[in-house]
Amino acid sequence: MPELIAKTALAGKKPLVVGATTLAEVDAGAITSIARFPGQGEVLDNALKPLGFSFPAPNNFAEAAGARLVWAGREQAFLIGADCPDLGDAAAVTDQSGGWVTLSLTGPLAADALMRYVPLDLRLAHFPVGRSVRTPLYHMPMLLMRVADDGFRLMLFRSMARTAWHEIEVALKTLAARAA
Amino acid sequence: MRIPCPLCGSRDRREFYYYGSEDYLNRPTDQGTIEELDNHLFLRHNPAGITRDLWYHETGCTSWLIVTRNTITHEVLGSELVADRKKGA
Amino acid sequence: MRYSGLKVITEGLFGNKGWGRAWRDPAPKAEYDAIIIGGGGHGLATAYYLAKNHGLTNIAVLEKGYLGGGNIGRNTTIVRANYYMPGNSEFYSHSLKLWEGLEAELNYNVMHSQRGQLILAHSDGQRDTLARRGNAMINQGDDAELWTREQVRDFAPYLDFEQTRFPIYGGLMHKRGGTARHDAVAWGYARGADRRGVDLIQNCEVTGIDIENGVVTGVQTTRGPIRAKKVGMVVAGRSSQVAAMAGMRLPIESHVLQAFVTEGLKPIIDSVISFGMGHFYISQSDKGGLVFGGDIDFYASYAARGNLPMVEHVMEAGMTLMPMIGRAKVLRSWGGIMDMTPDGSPIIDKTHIEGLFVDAGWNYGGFKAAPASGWCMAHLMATGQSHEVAKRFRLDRFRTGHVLDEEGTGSQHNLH
Amino acid sequence: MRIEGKGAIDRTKPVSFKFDGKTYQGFKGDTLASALLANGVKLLGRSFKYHRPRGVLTAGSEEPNALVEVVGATNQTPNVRATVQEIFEGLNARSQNRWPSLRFDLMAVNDLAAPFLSAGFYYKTFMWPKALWEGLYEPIIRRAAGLGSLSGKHDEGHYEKAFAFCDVLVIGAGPTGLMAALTAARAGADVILCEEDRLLGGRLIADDATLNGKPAADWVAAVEAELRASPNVRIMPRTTVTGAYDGGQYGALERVGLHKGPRPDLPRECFWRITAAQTVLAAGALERSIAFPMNDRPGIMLASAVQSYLNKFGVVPGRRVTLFANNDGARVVARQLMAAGVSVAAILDSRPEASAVEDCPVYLGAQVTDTKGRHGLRAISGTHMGGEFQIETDLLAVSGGWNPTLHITCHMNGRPRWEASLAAFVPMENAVPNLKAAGACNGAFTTLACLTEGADAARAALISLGRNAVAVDQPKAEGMPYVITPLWQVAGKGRAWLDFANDVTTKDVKLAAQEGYQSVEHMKLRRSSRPRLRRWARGGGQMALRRSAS
Repeated sequence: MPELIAKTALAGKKPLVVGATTLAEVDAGAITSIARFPGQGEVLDNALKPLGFSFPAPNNFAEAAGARLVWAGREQAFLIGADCPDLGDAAAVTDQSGGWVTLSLTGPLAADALMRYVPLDLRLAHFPVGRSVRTPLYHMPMLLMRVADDGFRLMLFRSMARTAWHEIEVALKTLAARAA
Repeated sequence: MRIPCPLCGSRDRREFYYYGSEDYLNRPTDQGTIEELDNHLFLRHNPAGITRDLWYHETGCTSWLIVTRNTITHEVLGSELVADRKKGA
Repeated sequence: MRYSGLKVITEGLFGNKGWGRAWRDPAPKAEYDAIIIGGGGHGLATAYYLAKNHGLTNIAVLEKGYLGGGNIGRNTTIVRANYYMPGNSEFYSHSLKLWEGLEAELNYNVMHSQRGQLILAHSDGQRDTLARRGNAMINQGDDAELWTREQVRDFAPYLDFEQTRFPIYGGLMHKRGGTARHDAVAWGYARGADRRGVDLIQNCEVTGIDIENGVVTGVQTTRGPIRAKKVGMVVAGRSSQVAAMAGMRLPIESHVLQAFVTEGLKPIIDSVISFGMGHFYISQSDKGGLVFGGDIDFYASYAARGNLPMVEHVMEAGMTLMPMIGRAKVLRSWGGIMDMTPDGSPIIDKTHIEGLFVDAGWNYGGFKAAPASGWCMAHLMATGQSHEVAKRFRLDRFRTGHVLDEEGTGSQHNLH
Repeated sequence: MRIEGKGAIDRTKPVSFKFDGKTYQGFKGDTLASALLANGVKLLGRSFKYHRPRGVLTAGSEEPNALVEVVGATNQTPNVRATVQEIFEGLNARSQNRWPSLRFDLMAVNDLAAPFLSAGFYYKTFMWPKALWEGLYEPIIRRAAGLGSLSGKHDEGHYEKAFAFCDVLVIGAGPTGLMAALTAARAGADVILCEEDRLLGGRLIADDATLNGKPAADWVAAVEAELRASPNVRIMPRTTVTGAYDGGQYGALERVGLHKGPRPDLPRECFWRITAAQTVLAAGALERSIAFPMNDRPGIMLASAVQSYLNKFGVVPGRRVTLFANNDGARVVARQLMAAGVSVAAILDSRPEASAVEDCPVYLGAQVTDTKGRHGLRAISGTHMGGEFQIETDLLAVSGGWNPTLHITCHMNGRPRWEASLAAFVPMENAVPNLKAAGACNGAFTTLACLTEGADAARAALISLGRNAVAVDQPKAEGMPYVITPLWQVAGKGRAWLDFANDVTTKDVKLAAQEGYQSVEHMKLRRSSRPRLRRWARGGGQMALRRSAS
């Protein structure tokens, strides 16, 4: 059987630069969903300890050694950029690496562009670095992280990659036209 | 309209899906009568005032919530996780 | 006083001083043969047909606010008979026939206008479904034409035929469908009932229903107790509260349904157009406003006002279907309180209390039903028997499994 | 007519535009209405039902008459208020609801048939034979009704939607709103300030008011500069807050590109969903007219609109102005007109006991009973305490008092309260959760009271937010009380319009009452008329209604 080559959802797409703001696809590497079983909190935290993580509090993510453990919903977290250790019976584990597109949006227009579509208060004081939320981008489910004062990481279903890119592109160009 | 999610905080109503009265959680047993099933599935108090209804945080954290609301003013008085209630029961 | 063109001219010549009251303003009597709770379209129609068809004139309509202040004044004025399921189709067919004679019947121009109603299909499967529905309508004795995409294009060239998500494959034209002037229907029935001796009592809220040994004996109101052997609850939007006065729980959940009208525009949309995929329907009023609506807001509500997500959804659906309306300005929006039943079909039935009747659960579609609802409710209250065309609108049909769940007629409040 | 040295327009930037095919010139900052009035154009539209000639009545979004179509390269926009549309190079507008032309409109025959087109006449006729309703009557009614037209072509315009959040939303940037925004901003709250106009200042600018003994524009400019320099403040001009929704959410429509003409990637409009923890409603008030016979001719305007055109645009749309009022406000307008060198024919004050000291004739106890001039006002006549008057005049400025712009407080079923001393409705308290009405929209009709209420409302909002207010200097302003004697209607032969937009006259309302449609809801539905009617019916109109109904 020939070996399949893994491609990201938008493989080959050049970053979009509008003014000083950049939209780009990111190859996030491995993405593993960890759904904690009831009463297994301590066991799970012990299993995650070698990676430098414990199960994240709601709406937060942590970084360690180039990997992220991101809260992704009730009793659920995504381990991104690292192989998942054996978690035994502490959690349901699924490999979702191919299921998502990851976008990076960075620059002065980033928050304003997102707030064209995201029904959430993204002002820095209310959505600081280290925050991760599940919220829609327009009608598309999304996992949104703030990775810098002016930088976001967006994860959307792979099938919606081009629509999401298009919407953000429209928002950036509109904002640029308003400023002109 | 804003709905307070116990996990996510105050969120826009558009992130949620409405599933009707809290009655729907109170499923009769296998031994129940037709009347009980009718009551569970179809009949509602449908109050003009304070109600408790089910919402699903669909594009958020995917929790099921019981939201206490006023159907006349749309004031939202509070919410709790269905999971917590089940744990408590 | 009879209304006529000649009368309008002679009155016009003499300063319009001779027009009398459209209806009296009587005080409630101590007892009536029958009481209708609710002075909306259905309640007034019920009273009118009780008097006209059954000779029952010692009756009163009790209205807590002003006549026609509920959903008869809060809808999108659509009249049609395009139902598929037996149980619904004969009822709405009957209603449409009543509409067609309503002006002559009431001596009141309710501006019933059979401009046609067009349902659009966006896939082969939907076209097949519309063909089946059209055949059912024809079998019922009503009219239906299956239109090709080109026929639709000739009729409504402003629709977006090329869009990729909901391309238009054709449509089902129901030529006898159309619109009517909503308030005029209430006023016409009110005037007709009043002329037959019915007491229309406004600002009279029912606060209790008197029941002795399982038999209704009258009602308590803010204007004192009133005795009656028969009481009809015709209070869409408040059905659960009024029924609760009789100790009943109904299969109803109340939701807000919003609608919108634009500023006046020269004629451009010639019929009712229904866009099922976006749950959007639109027509143009005689005054020129584009009148359109969408789906319920999807949460139990008695506020008679809605929220932005559904407003935006309706606007998006409108722009998807007919991008020209982007240049029109919305003048106002309103919300009606809808009785949503689990199967989307209404209830006209006796209750377990003798002499107490219920007419409720009209979901999205109460306006077009008003004449037949009044006709059948009057028949039921006068004879104790369900009318032939409304015999499936049973209160107990959920318990017995005889549901009437026609898609596109209502929400299923337990299956959202 | 332009007045030198007046107005917030840029006279170094002429702008050409078209109206009904003819090219005119205005200046950057003009609205279509101000530029046309400056060019001597008085006739801008035809009325809804009787197709009567109509001109500009107001200087804002409340305009019922001067509605036009704006024509683009590929599409057209109907029912654009000429009083809101800013001119830009190449703007092409045309009149609507007329055929074949604006000056000669055949449908004006309706006006002659007015006695037969009484309130609800259509419910009583057109029923026989049945087929003719759809075959004949309805198509005629439809063609005559409506105003502008859609092209039927797809709207290819670019539109935008956006979300925004803030601690304090301030709706309106007049004296109240500016004071509220400044107070909230200095305390460090995140503030969004929405203003429908392109300029901040509201009536401070339109009235050419004085603050701290200097032109109010100076204070407005200083406040605007401070707010613009504050990172916690977002100023949103050209943005109309359209609705209050649950949970502190507001809809707002921003005109982004409508004053610039089409440009790549620039949206025409943006619909904002603003979520605010606290809101100060500072939407001001709208002047109302008086229902006197033939009060709808081009050249009859609200006094405040005449003042706005003078002070914001340097335009006076007449050579010999008359004022008709039941309150003191019109006196100020007359003085400003005279100071600008405009001839004022007379002040007609309906109050018998009002002061008569002005540099022009003042008639007390005056009532206008007729007007002349089909396409533009020529003369008025009426009575006063000393007898009758007849005045040659081409601009009549009318003030019947002010109505608070309280609509948003009704969006959650709040019922306004009648305030007899103001002869107006004022907002119900707490009608919208976490919203406080302040200033003129709350019935405070002096600049001093507006400034105070604006600051107070912001302080209350800050307390609710758990923030400490910082002292803000309040400029010195006039506090002359608002004195009004209600005058709802002048009796006379001719029709007197209550609702210009729907062509509703006092007779229509009386007839509706006579037939038992007494609930204001019934009347407005029957006559298809809305808030103006409600106010009228609640006020003096109600007496008339009671009489005719009994």
